[in-house]
Amino acid sequence: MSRTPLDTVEHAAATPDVELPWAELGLKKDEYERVVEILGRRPTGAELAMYSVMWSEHCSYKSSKVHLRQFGEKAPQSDALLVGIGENAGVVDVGQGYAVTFKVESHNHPSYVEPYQGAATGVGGIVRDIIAMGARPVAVVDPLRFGAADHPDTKRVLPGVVAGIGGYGNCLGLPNIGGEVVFDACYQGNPLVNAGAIGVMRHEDIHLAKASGAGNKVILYGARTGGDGIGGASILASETFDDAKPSKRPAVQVGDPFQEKLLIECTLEAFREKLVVGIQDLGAAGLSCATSELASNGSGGMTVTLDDVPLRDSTLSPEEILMSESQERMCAVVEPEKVDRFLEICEKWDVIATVIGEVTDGDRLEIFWHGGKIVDVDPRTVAHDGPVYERPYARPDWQDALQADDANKLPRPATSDELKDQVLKLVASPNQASKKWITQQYDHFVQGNTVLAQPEDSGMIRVDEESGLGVAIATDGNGRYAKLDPYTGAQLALAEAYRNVATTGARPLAVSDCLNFGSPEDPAVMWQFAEAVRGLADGCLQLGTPVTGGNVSLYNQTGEAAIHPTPVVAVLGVIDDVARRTPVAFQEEGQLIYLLGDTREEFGGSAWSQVVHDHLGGLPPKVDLERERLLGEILISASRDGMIDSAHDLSDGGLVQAVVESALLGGKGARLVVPDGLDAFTFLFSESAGRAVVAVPRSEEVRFNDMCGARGLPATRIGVVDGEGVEIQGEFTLSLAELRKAHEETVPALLA
Amino acid sequence: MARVVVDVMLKPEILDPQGQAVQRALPRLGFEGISDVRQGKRFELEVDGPVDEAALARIHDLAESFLANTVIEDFTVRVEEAAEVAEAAK
Amino acid sequence: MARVVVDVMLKPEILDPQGQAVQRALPRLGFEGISDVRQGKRFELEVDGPVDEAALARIHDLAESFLANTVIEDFTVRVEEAAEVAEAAK
Amino acid sequence: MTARIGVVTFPGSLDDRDTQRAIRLAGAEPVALWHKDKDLHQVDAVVLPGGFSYGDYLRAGAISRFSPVMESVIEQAKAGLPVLGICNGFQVLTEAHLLPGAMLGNDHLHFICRDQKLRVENAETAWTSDYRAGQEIHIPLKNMDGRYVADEYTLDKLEAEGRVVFRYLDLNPNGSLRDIAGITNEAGNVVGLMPHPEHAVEPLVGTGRTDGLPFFTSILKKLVNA
Ligand SMILES: Nc1ncnc2c1ncn2[C@@H]1O[C@H](COP(=O)(O)OP(=O)(O)O)[C@@H](O)[C@H]1O
Ligand SMILES: [Mg+2]
Repeated sequence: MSRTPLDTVEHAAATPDVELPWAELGLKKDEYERVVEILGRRPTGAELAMYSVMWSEHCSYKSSKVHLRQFGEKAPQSDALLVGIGENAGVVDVGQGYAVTFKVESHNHPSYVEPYQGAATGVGGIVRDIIAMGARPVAVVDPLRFGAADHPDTKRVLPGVVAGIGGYGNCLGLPNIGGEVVFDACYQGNPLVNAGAIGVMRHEDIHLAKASGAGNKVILYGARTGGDGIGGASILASETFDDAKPSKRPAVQVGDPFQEKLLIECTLEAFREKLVVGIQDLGAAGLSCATSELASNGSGGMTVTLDDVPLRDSTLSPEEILMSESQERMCAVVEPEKVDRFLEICEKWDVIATVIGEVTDGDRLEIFWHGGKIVDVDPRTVAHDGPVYERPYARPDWQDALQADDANKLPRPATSDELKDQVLKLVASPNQASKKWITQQYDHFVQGNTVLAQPEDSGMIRVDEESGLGVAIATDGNGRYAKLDPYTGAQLALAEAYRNVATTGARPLAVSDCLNFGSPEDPAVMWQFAEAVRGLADGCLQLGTPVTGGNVSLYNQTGEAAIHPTPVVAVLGVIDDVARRTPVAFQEEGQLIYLLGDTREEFGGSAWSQVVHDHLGGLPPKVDLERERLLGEILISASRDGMIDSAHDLSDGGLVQAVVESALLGGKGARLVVPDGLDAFTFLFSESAGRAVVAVPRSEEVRFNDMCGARGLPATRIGVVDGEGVEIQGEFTLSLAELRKAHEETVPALLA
Repeated sequence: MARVVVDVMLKPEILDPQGQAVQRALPRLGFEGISDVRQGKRFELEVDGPVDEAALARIHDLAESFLANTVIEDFTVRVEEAAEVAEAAK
Repeated sequence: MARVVVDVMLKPEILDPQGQAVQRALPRLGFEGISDVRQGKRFELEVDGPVDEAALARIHDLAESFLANTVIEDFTVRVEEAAEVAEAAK
Repeated sequence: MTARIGVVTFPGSLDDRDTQRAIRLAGAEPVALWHKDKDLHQVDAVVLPGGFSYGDYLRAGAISRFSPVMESVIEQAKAGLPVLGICNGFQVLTEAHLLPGAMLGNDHLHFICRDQKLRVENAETAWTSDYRAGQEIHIPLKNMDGRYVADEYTLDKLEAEGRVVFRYLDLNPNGSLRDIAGITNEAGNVVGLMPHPEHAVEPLVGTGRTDGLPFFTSILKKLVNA
């Protein structure tokens, strides 16, 4: 009954005229011809399966590669970078012998189709990247974007996504310490589910994805392989290649966080005993990816016997096994004499582990099935020599009109009452409202090292109990800004994440990103992408924070309508002693509130323009990265030297949003005075970058002022922590109760 | 009043971690001879009025659009006989 | 090989928020006339060998001690007829 | 001499290391116990920690309850060994029938993580003697299946015998009957609760409160003075 004859390498060489379904597998004609050229013959079905998945946009970055190179070319000199772009995740030195690895990834499309499982397996995937570097995962973050808050489909997608992220992350024992929730009609049908993870290790524990040392064994461990996510390969599995019946294989995977938890513990135990030479997680493209990457990054070749792969479904064809995206699997390279011990540890944790192959001293990746050789390739050609596209890009013709539609000219509130109403409307708007209903579905406390979690400006984790060493992370992105100007928008995302980290007292060290865009085949989208990458690379160079890795998600669009260009940036920082961290909440009545930075009339892309006028136009706020750096230094010094007791960065919603949040969190009000030279409206709603509000104990005021003065950072005393409400002198007062109701009732009312 | 039962199970090709966990525990509990366990959901709907073709068709729609996600799950709809109900209540 | 189905439902006196959530959503989805919804679990056990009295008794024990927590749940055990299996597979 | 307190690790336990840290901070010696090992290694008390043992598949605690280590825990708990079940540990204790009732999914159907206010109702158990009866404390709560249920007779009996150890205040976070957050067995040596005292032992992390430390000092005093 099996297909005869098996499509071996030999058979392929002897039957050059057999037509393969390369187009159905997503390859272009020239790509297929390139495969034939590389092999010097037609590929076998199994080889075609491997090339097609590895050369897909998702795995090969073929549209984005030419731009992403800038992250390397423009990388700032940084002593902190231990492992850069190209590995599963970047690694940074955080001192005292510790290294930290972190990365953000997308799971957008699956989360739309099956919100719970799509989001859950997104968390699972990013966590395996972290383990694969040798680190213990210590926290996750989840930047999310959904369609309009009141759209019925948002009510289907959001609760499922949140439950999935929580369901998986909570079950793994990873505290969720930050993220974003943004609503915008542009994400309708294309929600963005990005997930990030951080891991901690000692320097000497860093592991890389490479197979070296002839004779070393390749061990596949974790879940059995099933027919998950292999739509295309089923065509190859069918009786004849042209009998392309509809796939019965699911496009969505179901995650098993329990299995992943066992995988973490057993991998870490194997690391502790120094049993692992190289390691790779199985994510997109499954075994095709793991074997070709391990082999091409190492010194030798590799042979794999596919018959030895433990299966969940015995009917799977070899092509399907190679393409399967079954979750919770890892691949380790282990010296022969250590194999027994490795298998023992797996057994201890009830994890299935099987030797499936061996490192050779050749340079080929050879895969066998039922005794026949079905793959014989140079692994580099699969893993690294995918096509590279110079896709055409062009500034869209509507960009000028969009920028000319100046938000600064929108009608402003005419009276104090109107101003007050707009403040209430702002803090109650879905994007500015409290996300507690969502974030309380995540465990913040597990592992016992969470110093800061949402709704703080950055999440912070203690790394060393003795010294108090800690790391902080913040993720930010603003698709509205990026739509108005993708170059500036990307830099604003970077600036905001950088500022968020510094606001909590940590020193920003490095960057990861997740670039969410529409179709690269649209020159306008490609221009947005190119501009955003250029902006981010330039910005990272200027701030001295290298990009250590990230992820690109394209084709986020429905028909002609692309999402707003949405570069999400994660900044990682370090703090020498977490006892010095600065929280958002006002701590003590009587403390002086200072506004740091310059406030200009900048309303393009602002929350105010969206909430009050449903408007998007003009230019986003100006970026001044030198100012961001200076602001960061002041915030870090002030925290270290105990000059401030709370701090909050200013971003969407402007000053009033920040002050309301600090007041509500601390349960203490604020009395504010509009500073000279500003009108109340601009003071409250402007979104000028490079700003923060801090609360200074009276005893520290002179010292703090001197420091800001000496370094040339504008610091304006704008009020005092006091009372039961937020008062803008001469304008209005809103009680904390009123503000709390407005801020906290919106999201539950929409979703609960 | 009648009871309609909707059973929702993960498709056979989809991983069922719950069922697997149950199955793996069986030997420890001294149960042998069970080669596979799948765990799904059972919904019992109490329907006012007669359960005619039309009503069943509507419940079928409900199952398809809401009770199950047909990307990963299969479902069946059936009317529970009064006898069965009595039996189950025992 | 035969299939034995164990249905586990919360006891009637125990609050079933999942069932209630489904029921509350029905009017929004345009479904009227369903007066109550309860959600439980369905286990499908593939049994090697014949499902005789003895085998069923053992599965009954399994359900009682493990698949259900009888402090809060009731259960039923039944052999699924081949016909039913075929029907469900459609 | 200090007390040795065992902390069981089941597959899927999450707060085991945190519990060990809390025991250490209280001045006792934590001893790691493994679910496949029946031997309790002569510990003076046992904590079943929080987490998702076996993924909480089937029902929270249902599979762990049948592990080898639980055979010994059940046997020795009946003979008076102090046992504390936190969250998943509490679920294991009810599944093992060392404590009456059962735990069900939260009535709002969501996982919930919050700083929870509680009242200590019984300060005489092995694990609560460093509290005062009536004392109000804040302990982090984080779970999916935290709804305590039992029949009326059992609930009345628990109340009458003073075996409700903690009650939720201000907000019942999961629909637990009679706001019950924690209970004890008749002898007072076995205590289970949903909130996580091990996450309230250091001022710098978690919620920044230390209201959970008395759990661990209570048992230490009892064991050392015994
Ligand atoms: N999906 C989420 N998961 C975890 N934390 C979140 C999520 N969404 C928002 N948060 C947290 O809520 C707080 C407020 O979010 P946001 O307003 O986006 O912060 P900021 O403007 O400072 O970047 C932050 O602490 C953020 O980490
Ligand atoms: Mg912030």
